[in-house]
Amino acid sequence: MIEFILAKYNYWIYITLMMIGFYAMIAKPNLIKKIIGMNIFQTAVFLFYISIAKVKGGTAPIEWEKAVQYDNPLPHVLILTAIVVSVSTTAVALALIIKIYKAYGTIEEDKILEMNK
Amino acid sequence: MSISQHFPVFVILLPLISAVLIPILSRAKKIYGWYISSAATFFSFMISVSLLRTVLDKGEISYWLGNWEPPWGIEYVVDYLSGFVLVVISFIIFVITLYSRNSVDKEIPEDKVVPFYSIYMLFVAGLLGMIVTGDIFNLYVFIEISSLAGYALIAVGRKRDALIASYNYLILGTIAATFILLGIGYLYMMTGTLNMADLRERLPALYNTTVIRTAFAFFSVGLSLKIALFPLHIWLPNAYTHAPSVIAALQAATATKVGVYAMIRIMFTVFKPHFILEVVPVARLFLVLSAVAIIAGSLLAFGQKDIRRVLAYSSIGQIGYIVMGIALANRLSIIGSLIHILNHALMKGGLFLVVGAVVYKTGITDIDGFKGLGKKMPFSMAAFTICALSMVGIPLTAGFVSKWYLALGALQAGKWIMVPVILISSLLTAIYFWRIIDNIYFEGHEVEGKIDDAPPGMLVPTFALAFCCILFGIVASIPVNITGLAAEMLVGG
Amino acid sequence: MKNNIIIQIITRLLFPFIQLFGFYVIMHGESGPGGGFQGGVILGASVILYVIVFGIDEGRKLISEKTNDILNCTGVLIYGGVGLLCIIAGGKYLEYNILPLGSVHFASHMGMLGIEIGVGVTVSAVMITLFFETARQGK
Amino acid sequence: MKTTYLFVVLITGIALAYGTIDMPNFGDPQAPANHHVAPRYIEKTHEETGVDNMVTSVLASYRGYDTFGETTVIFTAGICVILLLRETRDNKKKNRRKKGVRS
Repeated sequence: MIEFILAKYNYWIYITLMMIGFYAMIAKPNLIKKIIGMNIFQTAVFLFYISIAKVKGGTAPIEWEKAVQYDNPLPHVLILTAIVVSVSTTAVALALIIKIYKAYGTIEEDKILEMNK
Repeated sequence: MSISQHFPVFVILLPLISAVLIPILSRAKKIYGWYISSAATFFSFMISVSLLRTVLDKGEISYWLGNWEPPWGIEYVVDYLSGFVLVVISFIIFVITLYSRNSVDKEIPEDKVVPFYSIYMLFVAGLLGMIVTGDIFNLYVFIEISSLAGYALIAVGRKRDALIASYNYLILGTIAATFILLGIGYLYMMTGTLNMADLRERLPALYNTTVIRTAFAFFSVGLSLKIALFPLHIWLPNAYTHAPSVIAALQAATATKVGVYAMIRIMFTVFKPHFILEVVPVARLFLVLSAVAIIAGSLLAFGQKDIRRVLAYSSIGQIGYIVMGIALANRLSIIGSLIHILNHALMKGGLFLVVGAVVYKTGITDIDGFKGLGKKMPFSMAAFTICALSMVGIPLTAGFVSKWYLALGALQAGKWIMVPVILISSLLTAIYFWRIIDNIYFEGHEVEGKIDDAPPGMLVPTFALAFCCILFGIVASIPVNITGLAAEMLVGG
Repeated sequence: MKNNIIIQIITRLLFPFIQLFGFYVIMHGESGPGGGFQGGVILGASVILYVIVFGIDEGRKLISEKTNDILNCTGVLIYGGVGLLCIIAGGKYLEYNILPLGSVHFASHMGMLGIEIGVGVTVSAVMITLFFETARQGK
Repeated sequence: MKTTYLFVVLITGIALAYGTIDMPNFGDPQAPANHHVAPRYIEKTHEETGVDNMVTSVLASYRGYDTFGETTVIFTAGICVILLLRETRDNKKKNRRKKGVRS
């Protein structure tokens, strides 16, 4: 049991991070905090992808005469794309929040919902 | 070496490159944005038709980007399924783009027209990319392009509620996309590949591992959020209500349909029907959810006063129909689902376009405000009535064909309980549309002032959609034949 | 920070070096860590630093709104253009090897460099756009 | 309401933990992810694309189209922010006038 947990410790960390982010994303009433949660949530997935890529004893996947083994380059590439997507989403979300703040004067979700009634 | 071999990639490149050119070229004149968009969507549609014809003549097309053979490189696949959906979606997009000129003039502030069209084209490129791709990570990238563009397009609605609707959509959309990304990671981890066809071959040996089951669960939840399947639909009504009319039509007619297409791809191409029917019987769960969605969507549409909200809730019900066909997973029900993708895109697109025309002329969106419009805007209202009849599923309209095939599929699968569900929901649909049509034709003249019908730039596209609703009701054999081939490919004989 | 002479001078000194480093990272992507995205962000950061120190109006003199908008699009156009060149040269989309530039490896090198530059231009321009558009809201 | 959210998050966590059971161990060289597609990227990068950095070769060449999509995403974000936040001078004047009326 202990071995099972230790052998996969990266995955446990990513699951914890993901739950934290997910909770903040859906439960926090503050719009900015939701975005912070979103970033944690997405970063957790990045950690997962990078964990797939790791090979014991491997070095960064750049050709090097002393290298015995390389890490898997493909997840790195995928996650570069996903990071860019995450940055873009955050940018659009923050722009929306600025507009919301200008229109409503607050960024607390419950107050905004009251105003909309 | 003819140019036609590059068509699969040109379908996406046309809108994408025009999205980039619009901010540069329309500095001189705002209207260039619309010209470029119309031209690009028109050629995209033409190329799609030509692709579908090639597929029907010669079979599946596979295009290797960068000439790296799959699974190492990215592959574009046009087969019966994607060819059909591609033609449907690019046609609707072309029609809506034609329509957009007047509506955008009215509803979008003048200084935002240029970036609006640019994002509009990016949205289109994202949707078309999702259809053609045969690589599961590429699918994610295009999902993100279309959804990012979608958030911004909804947020330009006139009222401030549009902002908060868009924000909520962004949060839920990001959860959905991240779940899909996670599912992709799980599949990659166990198989070492990202190509859909390759995954199909390598997965069956792994069906019993917990990793693959979790991956499937995350795909299901993520895609259900994207298509607004019933308990996960909360973002949809507000988004459709507060978005500009053109965008509401575009989102309702195309975005959810492409989401459903992605779902079909995951369930029947990446996984095999055997997986959802026997290994992990999620098909049953989806069947229940779809039945609930069909009934609940129709019931919720009842209580609404805003016409756009009625249409939004009715969309939730219609998504239920499509998912029902997927969950039954036999040849007839898949035909029903695919034809319903076509029909619902036509009908809902048409209805939202009429609403856009009413907003353009009067600014009214309340159902009560429709009183007496039948005399003031006779052509628009005629189109509305045709589309509404098709929604109900009156014989000789397109809506009847898909419901017929869905019912046949349900009987074939032995799930006869779904037949009354379809009938009850049709009845409910008839009742809530009757309320509106009654207002339009038989109530007094409440609208004051001189209102004439919408300009031809809006009427012609609306009628094109309404005409197709009738056309495909009478000449149903064309879509039935094509989707029949697609269904055979997906679930076999 | 408009009146702080030390920060102003240091920024002026650092500004070209940060940009040089940005270009280096873009060009160096083929043989070491780096690439278009990372280098583009560094380039964008140099302008953002400049604007933070000298103010938005000075920053607009450095890079006007019009140039910025056009640069946004240029990057994607370069990328798409390289792909189309490959089609014109008779290959598939983004098949660099086919480009008529002598050896296959050299063509592939140039193709990748082209798209890295495209990515870098778009990323840096978008970073600057994001900063300007949000910074202006405070006014 | 908070308990509902907590419940949803816990369900997600349990699903993820369930999925972890059959996963290959962290850093396992025998993991399937390292065997089907990846070896070609590692072994043939130099020969086929002429660059040393495998991440770059996969990013720009083998999966170059994804990167095109990535560039488009960032471009989309830029245009989205312009669409949402940019106000021309005329609009600003109007806004100021409105504010003036209110005060």
